[in-house]
Amino acid sequence: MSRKIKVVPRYGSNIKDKLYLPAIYQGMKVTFKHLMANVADSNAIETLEYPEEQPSDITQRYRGLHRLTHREDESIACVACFMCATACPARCIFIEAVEREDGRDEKMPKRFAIDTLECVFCGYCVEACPCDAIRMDTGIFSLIGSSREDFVLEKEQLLAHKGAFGEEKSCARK
Amino acid sequence: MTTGAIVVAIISFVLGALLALMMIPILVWLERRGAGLVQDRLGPNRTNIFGFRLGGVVQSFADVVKLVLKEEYYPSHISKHRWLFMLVPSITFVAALLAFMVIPFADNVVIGGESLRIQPLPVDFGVLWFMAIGAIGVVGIMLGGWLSHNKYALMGSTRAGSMMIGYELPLGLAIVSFIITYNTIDFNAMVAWQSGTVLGFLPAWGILVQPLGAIILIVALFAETNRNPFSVSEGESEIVAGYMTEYTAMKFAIYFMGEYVAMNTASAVIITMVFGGYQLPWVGTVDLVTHFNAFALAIMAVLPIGILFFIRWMQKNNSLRPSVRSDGSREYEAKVFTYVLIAMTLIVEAILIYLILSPEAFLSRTIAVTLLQIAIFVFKLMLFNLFFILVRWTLPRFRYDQVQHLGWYYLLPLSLLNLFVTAIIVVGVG
Amino acid sequence: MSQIEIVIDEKKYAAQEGLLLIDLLIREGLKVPYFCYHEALGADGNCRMCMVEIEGQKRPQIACDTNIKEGMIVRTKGQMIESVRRRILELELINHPVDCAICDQAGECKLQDFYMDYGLYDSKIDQAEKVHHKKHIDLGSNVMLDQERCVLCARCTRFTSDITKTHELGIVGRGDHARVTTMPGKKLDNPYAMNVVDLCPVGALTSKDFRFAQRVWFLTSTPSVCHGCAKGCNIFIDHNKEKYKDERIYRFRPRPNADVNGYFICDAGRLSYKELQENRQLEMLIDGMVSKEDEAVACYHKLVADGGKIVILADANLYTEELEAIQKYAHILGAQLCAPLESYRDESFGDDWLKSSQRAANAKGVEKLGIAQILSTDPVALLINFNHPDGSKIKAQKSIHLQTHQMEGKADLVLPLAPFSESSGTLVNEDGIEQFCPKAIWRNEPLMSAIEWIDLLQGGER
Amino acid sequence: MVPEPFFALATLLFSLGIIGIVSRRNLFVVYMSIELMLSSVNLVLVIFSRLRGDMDGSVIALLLIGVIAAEAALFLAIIIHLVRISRSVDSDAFDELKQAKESR
Amino acid sequence: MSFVFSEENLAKIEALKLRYPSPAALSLPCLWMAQYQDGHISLEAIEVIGELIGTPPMEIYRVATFYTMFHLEPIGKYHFQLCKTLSCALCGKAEVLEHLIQRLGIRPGESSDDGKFALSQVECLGSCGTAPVMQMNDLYYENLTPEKIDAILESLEGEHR
Amino acid sequence: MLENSIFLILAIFLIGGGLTMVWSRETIISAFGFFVAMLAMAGVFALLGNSFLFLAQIMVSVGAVVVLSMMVITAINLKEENLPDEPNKLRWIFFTALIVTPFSLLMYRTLVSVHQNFAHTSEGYGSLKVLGEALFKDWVLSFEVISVLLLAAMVGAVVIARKELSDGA
Amino acid sequence: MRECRIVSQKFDIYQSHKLDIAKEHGAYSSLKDAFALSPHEIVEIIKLSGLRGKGGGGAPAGAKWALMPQDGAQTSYLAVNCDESEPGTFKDRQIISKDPHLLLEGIIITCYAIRSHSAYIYIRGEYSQFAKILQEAIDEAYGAGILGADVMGLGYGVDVTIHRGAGAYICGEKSAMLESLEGKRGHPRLKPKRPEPEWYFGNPTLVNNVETITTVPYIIKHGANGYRAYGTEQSPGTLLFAISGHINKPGVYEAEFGTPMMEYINRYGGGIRGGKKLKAVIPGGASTAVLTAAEAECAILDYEHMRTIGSALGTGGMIVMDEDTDMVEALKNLLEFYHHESCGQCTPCREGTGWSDTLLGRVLDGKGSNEDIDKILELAKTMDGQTICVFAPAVAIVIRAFIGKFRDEFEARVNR
Repeated sequence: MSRKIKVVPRYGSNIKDKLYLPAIYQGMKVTFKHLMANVADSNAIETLEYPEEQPSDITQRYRGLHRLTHREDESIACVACFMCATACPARCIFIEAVEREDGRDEKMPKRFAIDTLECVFCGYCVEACPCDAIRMDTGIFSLIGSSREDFVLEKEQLLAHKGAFGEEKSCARK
Repeated sequence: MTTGAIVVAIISFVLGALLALMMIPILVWLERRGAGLVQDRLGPNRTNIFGFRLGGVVQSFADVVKLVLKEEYYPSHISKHRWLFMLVPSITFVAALLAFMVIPFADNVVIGGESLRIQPLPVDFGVLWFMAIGAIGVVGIMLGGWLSHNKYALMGSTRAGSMMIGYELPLGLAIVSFIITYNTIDFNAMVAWQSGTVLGFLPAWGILVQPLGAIILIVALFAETNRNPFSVSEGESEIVAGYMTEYTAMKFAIYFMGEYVAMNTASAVIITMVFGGYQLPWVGTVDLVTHFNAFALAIMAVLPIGILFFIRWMQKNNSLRPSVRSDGSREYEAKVFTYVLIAMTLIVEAILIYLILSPEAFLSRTIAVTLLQIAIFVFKLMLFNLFFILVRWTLPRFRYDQVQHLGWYYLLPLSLLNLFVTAIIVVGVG
Repeated sequence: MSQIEIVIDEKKYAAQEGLLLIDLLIREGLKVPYFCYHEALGADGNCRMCMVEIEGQKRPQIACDTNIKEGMIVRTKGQMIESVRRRILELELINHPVDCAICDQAGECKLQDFYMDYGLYDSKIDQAEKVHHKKHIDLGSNVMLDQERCVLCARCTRFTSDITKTHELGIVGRGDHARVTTMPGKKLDNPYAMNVVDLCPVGALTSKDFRFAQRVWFLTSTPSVCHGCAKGCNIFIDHNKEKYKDERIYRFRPRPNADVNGYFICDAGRLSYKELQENRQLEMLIDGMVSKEDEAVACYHKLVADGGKIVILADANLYTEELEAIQKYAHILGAQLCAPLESYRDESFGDDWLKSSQRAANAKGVEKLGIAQILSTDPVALLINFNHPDGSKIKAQKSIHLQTHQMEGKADLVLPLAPFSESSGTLVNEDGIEQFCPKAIWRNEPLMSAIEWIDLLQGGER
Repeated sequence: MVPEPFFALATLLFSLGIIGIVSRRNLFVVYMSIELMLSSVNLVLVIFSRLRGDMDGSVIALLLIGVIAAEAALFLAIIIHLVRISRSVDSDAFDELKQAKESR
Repeated sequence: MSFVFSEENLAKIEALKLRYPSPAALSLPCLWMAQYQDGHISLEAIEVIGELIGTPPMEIYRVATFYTMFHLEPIGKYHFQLCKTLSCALCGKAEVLEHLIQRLGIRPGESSDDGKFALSQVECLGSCGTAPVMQMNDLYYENLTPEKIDAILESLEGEHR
Repeated sequence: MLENSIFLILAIFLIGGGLTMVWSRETIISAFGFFVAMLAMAGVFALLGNSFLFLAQIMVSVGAVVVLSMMVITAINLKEENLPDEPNKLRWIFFTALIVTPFSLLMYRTLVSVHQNFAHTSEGYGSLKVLGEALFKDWVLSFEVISVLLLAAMVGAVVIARKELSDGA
Repeated sequence: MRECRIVSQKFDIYQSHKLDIAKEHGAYSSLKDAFALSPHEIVEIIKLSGLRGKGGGGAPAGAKWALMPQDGAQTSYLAVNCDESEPGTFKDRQIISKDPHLLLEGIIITCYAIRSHSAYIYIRGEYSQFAKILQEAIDEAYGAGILGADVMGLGYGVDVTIHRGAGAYICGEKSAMLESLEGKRGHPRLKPKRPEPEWYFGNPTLVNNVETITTVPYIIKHGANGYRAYGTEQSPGTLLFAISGHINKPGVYEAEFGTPMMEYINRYGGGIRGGKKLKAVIPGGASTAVLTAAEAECAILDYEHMRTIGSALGTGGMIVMDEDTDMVEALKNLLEFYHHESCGQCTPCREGTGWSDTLLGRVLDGKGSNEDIDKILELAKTMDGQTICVFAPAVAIVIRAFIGKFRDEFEARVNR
């Protein structure tokens, strides 16, 4: 590891650095270079023409829209432990727990809703989940709705989301 | 006063108001588009009216509509002096606007033996006016920051105040040295002084005559307008948005516009004082008028070529990438603009031909020269505004202590030195 | 017993000779882990967690079985003692299912706390190797049992055998197959049964009523006094305000107070928070129609201006301060004030421990203030009833009801009254002990207490 | 030009300044009142300069503006110093040289 | 089905009550009697015992579950309890166990379908000198060999017949 | 006519600003009143045809004095609770006004009589050039004295307001 | 090594449990001598004799007796511990089945000495057929007026009651036994901080092993010095040593303290079965540390010496293991025993026995690792000295001895 440390020289000790002007000149040069090149041919800019062009390079670590995972038997993996709601800095996860009747566990969420308008997509909920029940690997980065209520994703919607990178089933609890 | 004088006064006033106010949306657009292009992005380019995007300028108008229609919102803790809270942004705005009003856009026109100033406020103490009125702007910022009852706003206003005090001195001293050099406090006379040459071949622009003074002037004006790299009074990274933190909607917009007007004013002052104002280098107003035909021919030759290049550039760039499916509106817009540009070029050519062919039309020529000078002024203004913008997207923001350090430790002594040297030279040379 | 000095962790402490060391440690706030010890139940010595080092003793000793002696030098910290605690804790968790995620105790669980304090080792056992018992057994009386989570501290069984003497719970089996249970076919059935939930240091016994309702770390505890009867048991109101919602009470917990209730409360009192939140009167009603505050005040003034004999009924559950205010108010109006206590008596409710047959929380306060207790039967012109349950028994031409909950019967003006959890004041319990209850619940749209209503109705500002 | 309204205005401003100095205890207000009085004097000077038609009055006014600036610098420095001492801008708070009363 | 102590046992209990400072001490003797009377200890028996000696039934139940020799469920008539502790294990318990399993057709811890036999492995029977050893109900069979097992089973079957 | 109305407006602003300044409890509002008054005063100078004084007034009184005061107010962060407690402010103002009124009348009379008693002599008022000449010819000593005064004030201000190094600043 | 028959004098006599036959051989002959002495004197004699408790601990019996209140203000009791469940030990069974009257004689003297009128014999549940023999002997004694309100007309009443346990090893622990005797679960009690008698329903109670009590008549008859004639200075007298396992003649043989172990094994036990080599000996019931063959060679059977070699004499029940024995399985067998028998009251024992069993099971199944072995040792550390009774420390001793002395075998299991 030690070899990877890059020592950055300290600037600002000699007169040239103190004058700032050469540095400003260099900076302006870069600025102008980009400006001129882009003015000359704005289509060469690699910015995505977003609605027409869709991003194709979303990685597994990209924090997209949330989803709730399933167990092997297609039942919900979440046990309503509230860890995500506790970890959530935006307090946008709303859970109501209820007794689980199928004998796989004791507890499950009756309601599990995420207010995506409040969500800051920090991924703490994913980190906090002891059951691997919530993930942000859907690759969905835009959510459109016509009212505030549309952005509150309920349990059924979250369960319906598919992971964008395979590995559908939750592995933590059987 | 003659009718001509009144007409000229009204026209120049309207022109000043237009230049100051219409520049705001354009500058906002320029800022965003410029930032985008500098940063390899596109910037605003989608908003349109019937498919006309004007390269994204329409976005600015949409912004204006948005800001005007936004809900007037007051933080609940601002209960006592709400009227003042609402009022103070306009102090900043009006001060900047008034300061702009003494800038000459063209040389005096002589109509009916009367020399008329093409200056919204036809006064002969433009520099002093600018200094006096320009200093008022900060009062609005400080009051606004205080009345916000917010620690960030307070810090922002304190910073604005102390920075204004810190940079007003070098600015004043630099201006004084220019006053000594030009021997006048009239902007118009200053521009006239700069139409000559120094050392025989260089245009006698302030930047060449008084390079140190010019740099101090430019730096101090950057600081006065709170533009990057001196934007410590709103420094988002430390104090949220400084004095504007609690301002919303139109109240915010007035501050915002005030900033752009101030920038525009600063650009105009810099141009007028050190970049020859509305003058073309080497070519004085008299030269223009006397050798009008030659210039007209030159313009007639250059303009179509320039327009042709522009049209080609526009057609190329006013389109989406081939990989993206387009609805054709951009191509349509380019086509329309092509026709408009060609038509305009033709009109200009026709007018020039008429002017060349009718030797008696002295007045028309004078007006044409004035228009040319206005065009040159606007062109320079835009260039300098662009410079302001590019500086913002190039340089990082100074730390607050660095700003103060620069002002007091470097600029003030340097400006004093400059004043001293200037005085010696002026007195010595005569 | 004489006062002596002992040294704990190189600091001197004064204590009575013969006091249990663990009592001293708890009193002085020194960190000592324990499961089986409880102030109300005494030492059992089975959890072996409260190990301390005592100078002169070769091995660490349990603090709950050590009496303080003069000159004792005790250490509760240090590597040795912490390693002992850690190793024993590891054993406590060997057969524990570690299902904190679904355990209601999580957050107030001793196992979790001690794991964070002393444990922090990696688990070396997997679920398959653990001894499995039954999970979620309904013990009755709102108590759920999970035998796997149990650490066999025997607090619950000692509670039923020593305190309630009902002997429902017991540890059966031997070795690591030992487990808490009731007799087959029998249920936990006594009016104090839910105290075992508080007693249980882990998640083995949980309340069915509170089950999965809320995680405890979201709850805020406010000290208060139970209004179930005149006993005045000290409680904690555990409440939480969820985002966008009104604040809600999730449970009552007993608050130790040696003078009143010791460590426990009865189940009826514990569950009384439900009634507190149901059927609430939240709107102002004029002739049954929802109305605004200024209309209600105007209506009040009209009703009072009509004249005639006014009777004010005051609820004996109101705080003393409120009763005083009502007394003054009655004096100003020239009205007859009464607060019949007989209406609250319920002989079937009381017992000789923590339940009193007088079910009005501030009955003693009413007596102290000298408020008349006779229910007038003469017809009157106007009745102003401050939440008294027998308001409808008075024959009145017009009536104003200030009530916390929706009631039967018609009234010309109904004003919502803040219940005890939403206002603050003093209660006098049946033994004459005055106890202050702070305001616990802050609604989004606060209701007014009797004092505030009286202020407003007399022309004050809200 | 009719000078009386100007005189009245100057007098009024001067009086206002006196009122401010006497009746207020806020050091800032006191200071600004002083400035106001100086300005009103300026006004009178300018009026007379105008009436006389020469620039002497104006020059004095100009010099007076310089005095105002000097005064501002000093006064504000003193205020800063006082505030730093006692965290107050109450002129009554700075009575340390006053003969002490028994109760103090 | 309710449980009643036989007259004889009741008399015994009354006699024993005199011997102990408190009747509570009688829980073990009473449980033994109940087990001998019924073959196992039913919950009713526990209730009856509790009433008899003035102890809460729960306490009796706890006692009954603590001691391994009390059977709360019905168990085979002939209960083979093979010692599995060290001495017996050293002296050939495994062989005997194999043989028993084979002969009875049940695993340790099970009862045969006809309710006649039950087999279990128990911890030290305190007869290590004569290992391997087995207890059949109250009787000890010592120095076991597969042949001896055969003999025992035959005699039992004969008795049964 | 136009001049009169302008004078009226300016006078209203002047008096209003002054009153606000004297009246307001909050220092920053006082400062705002002062700002308005100073601007209006500059306007009056302009009305009197003295353009340089107009600019100098704005530059110094507004650009320097007002800004500096506000700067100090914000820098020491003067809060509501630091303001002096003035329970009898209105009474004080009223009584002072009562006392000052005769003096003001006297002053006004004096000014008017002085005005009537001296002669209107030379012309050449108003232009910057004349002002400059007067300043640097007749009044050059005063000018220099004032500049020395300014310098002294500057040094003094720095000395007074400087934080002691031992304060740990 | 001489023949000594203090307790086992009548063992070889046919039907010695019958009263008349016992009487023929001198049963109850010491009673008169005893009742001639004052209780205090008897206690002094026992103290002098240096009689040590023979239930495994080896504590001086006299000191324990002396703790009993002598003023007679409180009812006191005698509890005879016959809950003989220690693997490898089967001596009490011999006494109650072959010479119950000697036990009863001892009980009467002891009761007299501690001023008790009631004695309980807590006998383990499995010994029902021996309990029956004992009961018959008691009935006979009652019939003959030896027990009851007036013992042999000597003016002192003693009642003896048999109390059957029901299969709980822990009830051999004296406080657990008393709990069981009180009709509760056999949970050991918290130990008092200073020496005091045990309490039975709040009454002072003497708890002694069967063999200890049985020795008493001999001491009364022959005096303290008569008893001290046997054994060593520190450990006077004899002990019923039991021997089992891979031995030719397993059984119970009385020998005096100080006998070399190998001599005992070879002479009484008849040597290792099948002529194999000795591998290990558990010297005194399963709860003592196992000895390797080398240690056994030089081991001498008395309390002090056994302690010096890191083991204990315990109950004297030796288990002999020959060279073919798998020590891992032997330890597993013992851990299963302890796992099964832990009462489950306090944590280290309840969970520690179970988990060490589980871990060793892993090792035995070949799924274990060296870490598991270390973990078992760590568990031993946890169990040692942190519990209410000595059950868990005993497990710790066993684990440490087995793994410490035969670690290579355990590691071979892991690595196989």
